[in-house]
Amino acid sequence: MYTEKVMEHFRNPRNVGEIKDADGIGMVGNAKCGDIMKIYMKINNGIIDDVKFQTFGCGSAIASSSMATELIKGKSVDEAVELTNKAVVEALGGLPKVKVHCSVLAEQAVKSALYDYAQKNNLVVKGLEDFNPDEDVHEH
Amino acid sequence: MYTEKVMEHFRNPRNVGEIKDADGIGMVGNAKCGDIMKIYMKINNGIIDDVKFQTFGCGSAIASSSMATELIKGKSVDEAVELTNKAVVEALGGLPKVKVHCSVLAEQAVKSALYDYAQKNNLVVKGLEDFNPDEDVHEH
Amino acid sequence: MGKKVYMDNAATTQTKQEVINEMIKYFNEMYGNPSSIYDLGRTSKRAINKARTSVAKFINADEDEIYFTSGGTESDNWALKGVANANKSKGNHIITSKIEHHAILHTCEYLEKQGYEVTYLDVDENGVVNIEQLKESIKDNTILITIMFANNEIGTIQPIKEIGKIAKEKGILFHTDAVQAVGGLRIDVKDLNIDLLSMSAHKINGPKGIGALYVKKGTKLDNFMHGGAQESKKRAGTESVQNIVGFGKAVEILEENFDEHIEKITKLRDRLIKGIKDNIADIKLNGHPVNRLANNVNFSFNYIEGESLLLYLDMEGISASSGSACTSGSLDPSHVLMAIGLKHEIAHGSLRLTLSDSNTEEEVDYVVQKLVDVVNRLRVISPLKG
Amino acid sequence: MGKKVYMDNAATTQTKQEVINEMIKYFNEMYGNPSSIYDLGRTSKRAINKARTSVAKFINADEDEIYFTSGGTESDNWALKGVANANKSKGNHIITSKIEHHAILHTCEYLEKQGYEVTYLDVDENGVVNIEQLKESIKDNTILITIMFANNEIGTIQPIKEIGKIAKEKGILFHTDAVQAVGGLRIDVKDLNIDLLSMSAHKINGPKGIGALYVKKGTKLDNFMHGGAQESKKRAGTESVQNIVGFGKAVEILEENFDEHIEKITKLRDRLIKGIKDNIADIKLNGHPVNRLANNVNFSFNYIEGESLLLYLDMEGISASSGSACTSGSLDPSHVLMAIGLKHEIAHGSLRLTLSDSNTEEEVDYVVQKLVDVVNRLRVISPLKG
Ligand SMILES: Cc1ncc(COP(=O)(O)O)c(C=O)c1O
Ligand SMILES: Cc1ncc(COP(=O)(O)O)c(C=O)c1O
Repeated sequence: MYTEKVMEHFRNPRNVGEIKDADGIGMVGNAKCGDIMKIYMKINNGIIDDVKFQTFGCGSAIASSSMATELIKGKSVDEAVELTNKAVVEALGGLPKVKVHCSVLAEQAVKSALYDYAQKNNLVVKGLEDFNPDEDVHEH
Repeated sequence: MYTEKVMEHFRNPRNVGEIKDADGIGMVGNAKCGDIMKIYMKINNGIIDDVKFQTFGCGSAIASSSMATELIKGKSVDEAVELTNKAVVEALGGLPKVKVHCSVLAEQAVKSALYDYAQKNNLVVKGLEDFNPDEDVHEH
Repeated sequence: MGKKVYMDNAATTQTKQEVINEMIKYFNEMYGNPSSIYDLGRTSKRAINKARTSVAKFINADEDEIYFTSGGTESDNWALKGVANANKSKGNHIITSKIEHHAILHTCEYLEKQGYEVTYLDVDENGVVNIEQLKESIKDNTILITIMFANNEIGTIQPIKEIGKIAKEKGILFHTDAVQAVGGLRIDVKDLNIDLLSMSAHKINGPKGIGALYVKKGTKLDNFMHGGAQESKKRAGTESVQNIVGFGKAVEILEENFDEHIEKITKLRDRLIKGIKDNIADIKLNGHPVNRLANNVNFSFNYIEGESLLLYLDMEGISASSGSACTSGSLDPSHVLMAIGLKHEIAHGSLRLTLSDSNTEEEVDYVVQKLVDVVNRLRVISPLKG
Repeated sequence: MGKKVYMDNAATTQTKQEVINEMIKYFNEMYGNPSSIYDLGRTSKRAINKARTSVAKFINADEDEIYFTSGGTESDNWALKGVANANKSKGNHIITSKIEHHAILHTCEYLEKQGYEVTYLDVDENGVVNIEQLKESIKDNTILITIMFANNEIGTIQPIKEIGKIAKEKGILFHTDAVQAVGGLRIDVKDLNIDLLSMSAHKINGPKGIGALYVKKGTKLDNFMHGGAQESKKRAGTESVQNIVGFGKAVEILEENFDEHIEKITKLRDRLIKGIKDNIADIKLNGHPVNRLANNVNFSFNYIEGESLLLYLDMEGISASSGSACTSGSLDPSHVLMAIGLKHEIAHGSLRLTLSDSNTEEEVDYVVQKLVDVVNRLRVISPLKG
């Protein structure tokens, strides 16, 4: 079902936890659908120094969160904004079709945290102009 | 499916054959339904001295013919007329439901031969008053 | 490899060695078609009739009231479509419940498309159907009541005797899906006024892909599988002789030590429930506290999601099941957990552990211990806890 | 006990030892439910998908075009009812032949009761459907043509490619019951324009109670078995994993030595036909002289009846079949033998011998020898001969 990479990230998720004085926090998904992701970021000089996540969700949701945080850790805000769900899926070596929405959720969570950071700091981040943090990624 | 008695009579049918100068011959059934029985009798002084049969039909048809001829051999015409299909079934230790018509056929074949004998000899045989040798025993 | 603990016996069971031993000779020794009249065929015919006798005896039915099918799903499809079709002139209304297996619910939906009307009864928080609502739902055109004997997810046992009595009084046919109940409690179709009952072998240590439908003599039921004259012309298709033989044997084994079997499983179940309750906070036992299947344990663990739970348990060698949507590829969690009133996020965090008499106390304790760890780990990751 | 010769392979076959060996571990070792997400479940899932690949490859279909069913009968029921239901808005006319298996004919009769219209094509004296009549029968409301690939009684192979072409030209769905054909000739569903095709494992040395329906991608087909999400939500019911694995293995074995297998059986068949023709008078070979299944021999013996013949052969250890009514409990002989124009009494005296590659020349000669005796004995008893 899941690739070895997915299972590895699920078994040993990287960057689990909270950041108390985070510069940006994003939370997406809803409990109804069975997945919620919350991402915390510490950003210094436009660089994501630290990132942590908390996820309520299935194996691929947890693995996607773990992978997404890994992919943006140490990156600049501008680079992080460009993270796509596709990149997450690829880095995980693929996801089952019915689980692809988990990677979309991860992308949204990252964007959501960056958006929060931008709002708080009155910044305009290229690529977040159209971002709506309250959008639901599930097609019900 | 068949009792051991049926199988025994089927394996070794008694009284198979023709009687060239028979005193009574009866033939019942039709090829359409897959069973035809022909019974030949040699009758002396009202006693069935010899009886033979030929049958086109299934295992129970052959066993029923064999048993019926055994049951009437050496009997008087009046006794033979009283042979019922039930007696044949009982003597065979039973027949499957869908095969009971074979025993009816055997009863009819015996009656038919006796009827032929009566006709040829201008006799009235008690029990054959209502007998119609052309009646079909199958309920189509 | 580490420890292996199978606790998903409501999903399917291991085929018992004695069952396999019985089946094996019907593969390449006694392989005749039961419809054939030669010796090899008659041997097969006898074998399936022997199994039929065992199955019939087990539920106090007559032999000629048992028809073999390809499983519980076919039995359910046949019962519902067959009754609906055959009783069209009488009416087009069917009563069922909201917590039936999909084999019933999706068949009902299909029948709705064909012009039938279906009432889906509510259940209370323990998963028991509402008898008052049932009585009120009965109309002149009601032709069938179909209520499962015991639920596959939460184990709740329905008041079947009461329902059977109501159905009988009103002259309505009564079908029950007893796929989960058959291994868990004694069933007497005559005493319970059951007209049709579905069974499946693979839930009671028999092979997969074989089941039966009990049809009370005189019940108006159209055929579902059309073709050859097998099963007294009621269910066409060359009989799965080896599977039928296995089904028969599984029933015989069950019958032999029924009370012992149930007692053992009940003890394990209660130990498991106690273990979980004593060691994990923020949980809820789903299903009826007393009227539940001997082998069924179903808990919701707040703040966590079922699939993750299952996967972590799998890593510890534990096989279990969940009512979470993520295990089925849909988004909504189990309709059963919704029907008993659980909130979505709670339903997502449910775990079903179903026992067999091969499980041990040691295994139960192992599962509790691992469950404590795994629930803790997932709660640490969860944004909901805190 | 004496010699045993099984020559009723069209009725069912012996499950091959290699097939059993493959199945056995899916009973009590890898017994997981394929829908379960833990290791044991995923193992079962992989096993059925491996079998799916083998079956697909065998008829040049794609994997996702193969759905497992409980046998040939279910496949036929599903194809016909599923197409009829799903294409109601297009029309209600179905074309079939007079010599189909009862799984087709009785399903057609059921559909007629539901308001569908069915044309039953005639066949010629060799059992070949009338292509002209087929063309003439096609109407604007024709939604399905279902013609069997090869006949189970007389072995006649139909002009499937021609029929497929006609169906395609007219935009009508084409189903073929290939239950008997699968083991006897190479089938390429793409080349033959087949939209739906029925198979059954027990006719090719696989287990009983498992089959498949090939459904070309994009074919409008309603579900027949409603319930769980198995088989891509197209066929509900817990998969008979062990049976599916056995089916897959049987196909693999067949594939491996297909040409060799067919050549061997054809040789045996021709030796048997020659032996019977050379030694028994007043007989008729039924079915097509050339376009017939490699394993099928069907003769009518004048003056005698089939059941007696079978029973006497059984006493000599020979298992065979007949189209006589008496073997089925009905009064009319086989509809197939009637359709090719046999007189009743001739049809009653028919014998079908169907070979497998386990049969030997020595067995063939033994059967001929015993047949001579038995036919003689029965002709002596017969009132028709003389
Ligand atoms: C209550 C219930 N009904 C029906 C079924 C379907 O039975 P089967 O898997 O044999 O088709 C199941 C199990 O899957 C079940 O638990
Ligand atoms: C041509 C044909 N179609 C369908 C079937 C039915 O297949 P099954 O016995 O697997 O249900 C058979 C065999 O019985 C057959 O020979």
